[in-house]
Parts: sequence; C-alpha cells; structure tokens
Amino acid sequence: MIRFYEVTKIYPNGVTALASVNTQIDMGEFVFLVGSSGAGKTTFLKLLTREIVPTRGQVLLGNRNIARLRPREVPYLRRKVRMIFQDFKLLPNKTVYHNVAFALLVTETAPRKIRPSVEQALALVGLENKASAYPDELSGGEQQRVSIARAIVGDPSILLADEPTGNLDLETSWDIMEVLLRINKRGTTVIMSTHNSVIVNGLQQRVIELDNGKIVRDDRKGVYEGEAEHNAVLPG
Amino acid sequence: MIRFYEVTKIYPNGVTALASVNTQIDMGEFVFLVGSSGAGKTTFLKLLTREIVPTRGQVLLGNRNIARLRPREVPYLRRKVRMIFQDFKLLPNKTVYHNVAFALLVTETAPRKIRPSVEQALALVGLENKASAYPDELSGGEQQRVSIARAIVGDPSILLADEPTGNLDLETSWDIMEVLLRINKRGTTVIMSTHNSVIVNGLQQRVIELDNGKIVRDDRKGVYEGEAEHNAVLPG
Amino acid sequence: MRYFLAEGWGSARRNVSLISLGTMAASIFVLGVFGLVMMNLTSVTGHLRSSIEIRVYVEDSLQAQGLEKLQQEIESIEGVDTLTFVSKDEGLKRLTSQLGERSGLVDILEENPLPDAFDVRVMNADMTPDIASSISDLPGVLSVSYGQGLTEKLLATTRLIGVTALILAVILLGAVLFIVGNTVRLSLVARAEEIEVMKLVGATNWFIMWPFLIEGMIVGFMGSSVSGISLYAGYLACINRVAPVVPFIPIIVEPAPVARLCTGLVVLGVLMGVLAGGVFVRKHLEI
Amino acid sequence: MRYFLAEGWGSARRNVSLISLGTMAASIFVLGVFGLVMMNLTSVTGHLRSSIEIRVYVEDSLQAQGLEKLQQEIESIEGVDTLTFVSKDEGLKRLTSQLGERSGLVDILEENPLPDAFDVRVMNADMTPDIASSISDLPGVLSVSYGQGLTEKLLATTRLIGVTALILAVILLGAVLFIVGNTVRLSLVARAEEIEVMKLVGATNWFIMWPFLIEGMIVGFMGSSVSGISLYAGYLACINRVAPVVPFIPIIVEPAPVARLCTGLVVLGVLMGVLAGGVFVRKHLEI
Ligand SMILES: Nc1ncnc2c1ncn2[C@@H]1O[C@H](COP(=O)(O)OP(=O)(O)OP(=O)(O)O)[C@@H](O)[C@H]1O
Ligand SMILES: Nc1ncnc2c1ncn2[C@@H]1O[C@H](COP(=O)(O)OP(=O)(O)OP(=O)(O)O)[C@@H](O)[C@H]1O
Ligand SMILES: [Mg+2]
Ligand SMILES: [Mg+2]
Repeated sequence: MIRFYEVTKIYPNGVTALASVNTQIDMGEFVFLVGSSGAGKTTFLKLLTREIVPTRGQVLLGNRNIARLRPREVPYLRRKVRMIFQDFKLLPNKTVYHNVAFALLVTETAPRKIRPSVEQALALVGLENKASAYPDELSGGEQQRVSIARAIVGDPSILLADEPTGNLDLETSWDIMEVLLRINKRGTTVIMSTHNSVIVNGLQQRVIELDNGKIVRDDRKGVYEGEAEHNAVLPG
Repeated sequence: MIRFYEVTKIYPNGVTALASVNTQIDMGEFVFLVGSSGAGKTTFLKLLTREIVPTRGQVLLGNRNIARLRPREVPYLRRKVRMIFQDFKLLPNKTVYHNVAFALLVTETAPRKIRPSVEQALALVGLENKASAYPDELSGGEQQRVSIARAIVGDPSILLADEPTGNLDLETSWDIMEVLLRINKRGTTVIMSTHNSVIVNGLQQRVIELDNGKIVRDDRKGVYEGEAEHNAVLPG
Repeated sequence: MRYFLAEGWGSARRNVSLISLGTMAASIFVLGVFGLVMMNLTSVTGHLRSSIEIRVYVEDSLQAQGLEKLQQEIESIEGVDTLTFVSKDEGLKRLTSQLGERSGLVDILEENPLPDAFDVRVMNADMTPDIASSISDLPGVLSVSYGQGLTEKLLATTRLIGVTALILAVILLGAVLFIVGNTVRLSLVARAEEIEVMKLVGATNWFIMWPFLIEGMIVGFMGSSVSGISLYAGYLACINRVAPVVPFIPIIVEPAPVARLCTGLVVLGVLMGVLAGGVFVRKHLEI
Repeated sequence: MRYFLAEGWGSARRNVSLISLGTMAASIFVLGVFGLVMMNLTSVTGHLRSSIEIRVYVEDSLQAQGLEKLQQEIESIEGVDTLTFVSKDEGLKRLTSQLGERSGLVDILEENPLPDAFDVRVMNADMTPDIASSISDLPGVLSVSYGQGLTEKLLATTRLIGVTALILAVILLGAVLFIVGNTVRLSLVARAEEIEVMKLVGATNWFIMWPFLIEGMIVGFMGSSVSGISLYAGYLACINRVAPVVPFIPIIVEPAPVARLCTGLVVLGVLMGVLAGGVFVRKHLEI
C-alpha cells in the first residue's frame, strides 16, 4: 500500500511542485496520473523511488517512510519499484540487450535466467530485432520501448510509468498498454502518468488528476477531462 | 520548394530508414508526417537540415541539392530551416532564456532585438515565468516547449517539428498548434511529425504517412488512420 | 566477480581511451627518468664523499710504540672508519706522481722532507672537519690535512644537491599524483550519468564501484607498464654506450636497481589508478 | 566580440573548473623548476669549464724576443682567447700557495727550478686538448700542462650533464604538452554535446570556436601565472638563504634571468591552452 500524507515538494529553486498531497493507492491497482505540463506528475513518481525526498509530509510504502530509508536500503527499494523514465535514461555505451539485462544483473539474478527474460521483454515491446543496437541508433519511440522493457523485465511489485507512450503511435501505444495491463493483472501495482486521452478514456481505470501540485480529481473509472471540449474548439 | 527524389537512407549499421522516397512540398504548406515508431519520420526531417545526407537520391531545397552544400553553407541552411528536436537538445548549462536567445545570437541578430523576440517566443509557449530556470529544473513538457520556442524565435522560412507535442497535455498541445498554424499563416512552411490523432484529425491538413521507410499515403486534408479501429478494439 | 572483471576491462577499453593511459604513461615516465637521475646522482656524490680522507702527519720524534698508541687513539675516535699508515717514503712517491709534470722538482731534493703519516677514512663525510680537529689535538700529531676548504666545498655542494633533489622529488611526485588523479577522474566525468542511471536502476554502491576500481587498476597498470618497460630497456641501452665514455663517473650500469625502480613505478601507477577511480565513484555515489 | 569574451570567460569559470587549471599550473611548475635547475647547472658547468687553462712552460734558452714571437704564435692559434705571462718567480709563489701545508718543501730549495710560462685561456673548453697539443708542437715550448686527465674528465662530465639535461628537457616538455593538451581537451569532452547543438542551431564554425580559444587562453594564462609567480617568488626567497652557504658555487641570484624564465612559462601556458582548445573544437567540428 502506497500512502501520501500531506506531501509537499519544493525544489531548491523555490518551485512548489506538489502542495499538501494526500492519497492512497492499494496494491494491485492501476492508476492514471493526468494533469497539464508541469502539474507535478513526474515529481509524484520520483518520490516513490526516492530520487527526491519530500520537503514536508510522508510517503509511505507499506509502513515504511521512504524518506527515512538508510542509503544502503535504497537500491533494494528501486528493485521493487521500477520506473519508466520520461527521458528514458538509457546507458549510451550499452546495447539495447545490455541496457535491459542490466536491470536483472543488478538484482543478482541467476545468469542463465537473464537471457530468456530479456528476450521476452524485448519481444513484448516489439524490439526483438534491435537487441544489438546502441541507443543513439534508435528512433525516439524505440528508445522509449527499451526503457519500458527495462522496467518490466524483473517483474517489479510496483511499476511507475512516466508518460510511456509519449513518443509512440497509437497502435504501438495500445500494444504497450496491453503489456502494462497484463503485468497489472499478475498483481503489480501500476501508476502511469499520461497525456493520452484516447487511452485514458478507453480503459476506464482510476484517474488521479494533478493541477499545479494539487490533486483536483480522483475518479474510479475516470476519463481524460477536457478532450471533448478541445476537440470542438479548433484553433486557426 | 522541397523535393525528395528517390531518397534512400541506409544507416551505417545497415538499417534502411527511408527507401526510394519521392515527394514534393511547396513553400507555405502545412504537412503532417505520420507513421508508426521507427517508420522513418525523424530521418525524413534530419535530411532537410543536413544532419544526415541521403545514401542515394537527392533532397532539393529550391534548386540546391542539400547534400552538395559546402560545409560553410550549412550553418546558413540551418538558420532558414529550424528543427524542433524530438529529444529537445537543450544546452544544459544555459538558462531557458539563453537557450532561446542562442538561436538568435548565432544568426548575428542585433542585440537589442534579441530580448523582445525571446520574451515573445517564451510567452507563446507559456514559459514566461521559467526564463531563468536551467533545463534540468524543468518538467518534460516544459523542456519540449523551450525547444519549440527556440525553433520559432527567428521566424524561419521552414519549420520542422519532430513530435512537438509528445510530452504535452492536450490543452497545451492545442496552444502549440495554434502557434504553429499562426507561423504557417505568415508564410513559413511547417512539416510536423506526430502520433497525436486528435490533432491530425482536428486540423485536416495534408498528411504524409510513412511505413517502413516508404510513403504509403499522401492526402490533402487527411486524418490519422486507424484511430477509430483501435478505439473500438480495447485490450485487456 | 566475472561480471566485474569483464565490465572493468570492457569499459577500460571503450571509455578511458588513450588519454588517461597516455597521461599515466607520460607522468610515470617523467617520474622514472627523474628517479634514474637521482639514483646516479646519489651514486656520484656518494663516490665523491667516500673519496674524502684525512692525512695525519706524525711528529718525527715518535717511535714505533708511539705510532701504535696514536693509531689506537685515532681509531677510538667516534666516526673513524679505517686508518692506513703511509711511511715518509711512500708519501714522497705519492707526491711525485701528484705533481705530475712538475715532478722534476722532487728529483733535485737531497733528503725526503716528508714526515710519516696516517690516512684516515671516516664513516660519514660530513663529520670530516670535526674528526680532523679532534685528531689534531692528539699528542704526537704534527699536522692534519684533509684538503681544508675544498672538502668543505664538496660537502656543502653534495648536501645542496641532495636537498634540491629531494625537494624536486616531492614536487614532482605531488604534481604527478595531482595530474594523473585528475585525468583519470576527468575521463570518468562523462560517466557520471552512467553512475546516476545505475543508481536509479537499483545497483548497490559496491556493484557500481567495482568496475571503476578495476578500470583504474587496468589503466594504471597498462600506463605504468608501458613507461616502466621502455624506461628499463631505454636506460640500459643508453647507459651501455655512455658508461665507457666516462669511466671515472660511477654511473649505475647493473640492471637490478633499475628493475627495482621500474617495478616501483608500476606499483605506483596501479595505486594511483585505483585511487583515482575509487575517489571518483565515491564522490558521485555520495555515500 | 563582447559575446565571445563574455562567453569564453563565463564558460571558463563554469566548466573548466579547477582541474585543467590545476594541471596546467602543476605542469608549468614542474617545467619551471626544471628550467631553474638547468639554468644553475649551466652556470656551474660554465664556471667549471671557464676555469680550465693551459700552462705553457717555456725553454730557459728563450730570450725576450723569442718569448714575444712565441706569444704571437700562440695567439694566432684558432680558439685561443687570452694569454698571460707567468714569470718563473711568480710561478714559484703560486706553487707555494698551491702546496699549502706542504709548502715547507719549497723553502728548502736553493734555486727556483721552475721555467717561465704562459697561462692560456681558450674560447671553448672542449678545444683545450687540441690547442694544447698544437702549442706543444711550437718551437721553444718545454712542456704543456692543463691538468691532463682531470680536464678530460671534467669536459666529459660537463658534456654528459649537458646532454642528459637536454634529453630530460625534451622529454619533460613533450610530457607536459601531452598532459596539458589532453587535460584541457578532456575537460571539454562534456561539451562536445554543446558543440553539436550549436552546429544544429546554425552557428558558424568560427562562432563556435572563439569561446573555446578564449577559454583555453584564460586557463593557460591563469594556470601558468600562478606557477610562474610562485616560482619566481619562491626561488628568490630560497636562493637568498642558500647562496651564502655555498658562496663558491655560482648559483643564479639575480632576478632578471628568473623573471625571463617565468615570463616564458606564462607564454608557453597561454599557447598550450589556446592550442588545446583549438584542436579540440576543430576535431569536434570536423571541419
Ligand atoms: N543513427 C542511427 N543509426 C542506425 N539506425 C538508426 C539511426 N537512427 C535511426 N535508426 C533506425 O532507422 C529507423 C527509422 O528511424 P527514425 O528515427 O527515422 O524513426 P521515427 O519514424 O522517427 O520513429 P519514432 O516515431 O519512434 O521517433 C529505425 O528503425 C531506427 O532504429
Ligand atoms: N529539478 C527541478 N528543479 C526545480 N524545479 C523543478 C525540477 N523538476 C521539476 N521542477 C518544476 O516542478 C514543477 C513540476 O514538475 P514535474 O516534472 O513534476 O511536472 P510534470 O507533471 O511531470 O510535467 P510534464 O507533463 O511536462 O512532464 C514544474 O513547474 C517544474 O518546472
Ligand atoms: Mg513529467
Ligand atoms: Mg522520431
């Protein structure tokens, strides 16, 4: 169980990215995190991997306050809570295969289990034939899919997906959503930030909407707000 | 006038990103470039800024073969043909303001014209209040908007937008589209690659669709194909 | 473990490139050249200092017994190493050969004007003046000569050379440590991002650190081996040509001490590499 | 232009950091120390070499006229610098003082056994043996003495020192150029991306290059100034304590040559900085 209790995050330069956020996400849930650009979605997710710590308030995982973890416990947190990064964060001097395998290596997975797992993950995102390419030889969407493969390969108990379909066409996006939903079915909690209204509306899952660092909506079976409205009022 | 004549691009690792592409885009046109991830969209755009040169065939701008430009002519090409990069390519040690001003500085714009132009561009993308932040202090969508501001600030004659709304919510995306359309109205040719079906369908402009490096569709007043179909067939 | 070695080696090959390797090699080479110069300098000044001796002229009145007593007294002075008796006849022979061209002068002498003497060697050349003055106070001693003036100059000079060489050694070693450390670290800066990603993906600090340590070790070993070996071979090749030209200068020609120096350099290189790599990751891990 | 300066300075402050500056300073410092040692060594060996002279003993049969003719003949030999007449009486006086303790020997002589002589100074000490043998072939010359053996040793030694110092200088300069160049370049590697972006945004090559050149110049100037100034001040401070201790060694104590050396170092530093910056961008610009 994930709990945010009065969480406020103010960055060193004075920007308030989250302001007194309270919420609870149960194990096994599938949650969409929506909101306009700069609303605080990435900040929300980063708090869960302890990439940042809250300025005030507590982020609880189970009963542990994540900010209070000892430094040497952090790597183990990050093996349970995997993130699909908005900016991919691939290692430029490793091939696609090794970028994905790396996530298993660090968890000290038995070597003989690594190859089949990696190959399966790459197949899920449709990159079987790019295994030996380096990140800068990939298109934007392909890099994004490598980052997804790396996050799902170890069957994490919590999967954070930050805008995982931003660079993908709708068809590939649906393929990715299928993967995420399947993982969720197996019991993994999935929190996904997205701007893709088609997907949000199509899946009817829980939707948490952030605006300016505050939670302004929390719907079971929500839709992406505002789409209809904007679809009608065309510019130009 | 932009002309692709039998353009083939094979990357050093043997991947064929474009195969015998022929097309023509007139000055002042607005073109959507669509296609699945890895279809060759970014490759198509990079050929126009001479970031890469075709393996076979010719890319003509006016009557000049871009591949044949002398090295010292390339900077002047890139001042006329501005690109919004899919991966933003911001200078990490410059503030937002200076990242945008930089595009004017290199064109030897009169110093007193720089500040108002930069401020106007930042206002257009809604980042007036982030002028003094550094790129790593911005959210994904904000970085994308800086990259857009930098591309439009010099009123280029050709604007290439590679997935400019990938990290933006629909509302901000429409604001950006308004800006691009306004620039297009003033005579700038705009070629925009995108996966955003809502926008493509809403604007009914020319659509070129790539698949596996080939042009498979070229519609005046096109729509984003496949949306209806996928919207219906929900996974899970 | 296999992973770490493979990783360290692989990344050493891919990233560190020739720059830190070259810097390591160049620095170690300079250090080695300096070390060789120092070794030879020490050998030369040592030779010079060991050639200093005190000539003690004995009063003619002294008989065999008196001579023996004086000898014992001199030997009992602290710092005296060995002592040789030089009879007046032998003294004249030596003087004749010392005067060289002008020895005709001696031939016209009717009688040997020289007294008997002792040649005294001291343990530490720096003590020569003190010991000489102690000896001159002994009864039966006519006069004491150790090239007063010249010997003091020689001693001061060798001392100056020694101190200067030591200061230079410290400066050079400091500079080399600084330069090599920084170069290895700079060459790793491009990989701060890699460390960041590893941390985000859940790698433990040790897991991240090992490849860097191994990489530092490899760079240190390879860089210093290159210069150690070329120094060893180059020095011995050179010296075998130089030594015959200046046979009177006691240059070091045996391979053993040179080999020891070069081995020391390689060890130093490896230590520097590992340290630089270790310090770098530690900093970026913010442990 | 204002842009370039501001940019070069700004990025020098932000990026290059203390590492290349420190490396530059350390390297230049080592180079400077070596330069000072070389200067003093040259001064000392020069002093030693200039103290070599040829003593020409003249046959007793030679009269005033014959002496004059011989003097002219010697002076006309190539390489002879100056020539002083030493009468037999003066010669005896000098010998007396040379013999020091043993001068009692001279007192018992009834007659001065020494011949008249010339002291000949040569222009280049290396030519001493040749000139001496030319002189000894002249009629009226009894014998020639220049400390045969010892002088050859001295000459060989100073030559060895000179050659060694030169080789070391070349090695050291090479190493410093290599190290400084690479460090400055390494510190710029993180900015290869920046150059890439500048190119994509339409900056001309010159526009990209200038800030790097200025930055290289600033780093070079600051790094070498730091060590140049500290070297100058440090040397003069030290030498004023050392010089009185060894008055017989001709150490360089005047500020002028030291200042020249340090200025040279600063110029070298600036050149290296600019070059390293220039080479780096050129490479990444792929002009
Ligand atoms: N530098 C490169 N070296 C090798 N292969 C490359 C390189 N850049 C792209 N490719 C390959 O070329 C193909 C086309 O890439 P491109 O970037 O043009 O696709 P795209 O249409 O922009 O895709 P996306 O929507 O995912 O950004 C892909 O298969 C990609 O892997
Ligand atoms: N490292 C940082 N330092 C300072 N300010 C930051 C930092 N990271 C984010 N911010 C600011 O915090 C706010 C929230 O950022 P966040 O990245 O959480 O937004 P987001 O919802 O992920 O937006 P997007 O959809 O554009 O990715 C933004 O205004 C951003 O400028
Ligand atoms: Mg974000
Ligand atoms: Mg692309």
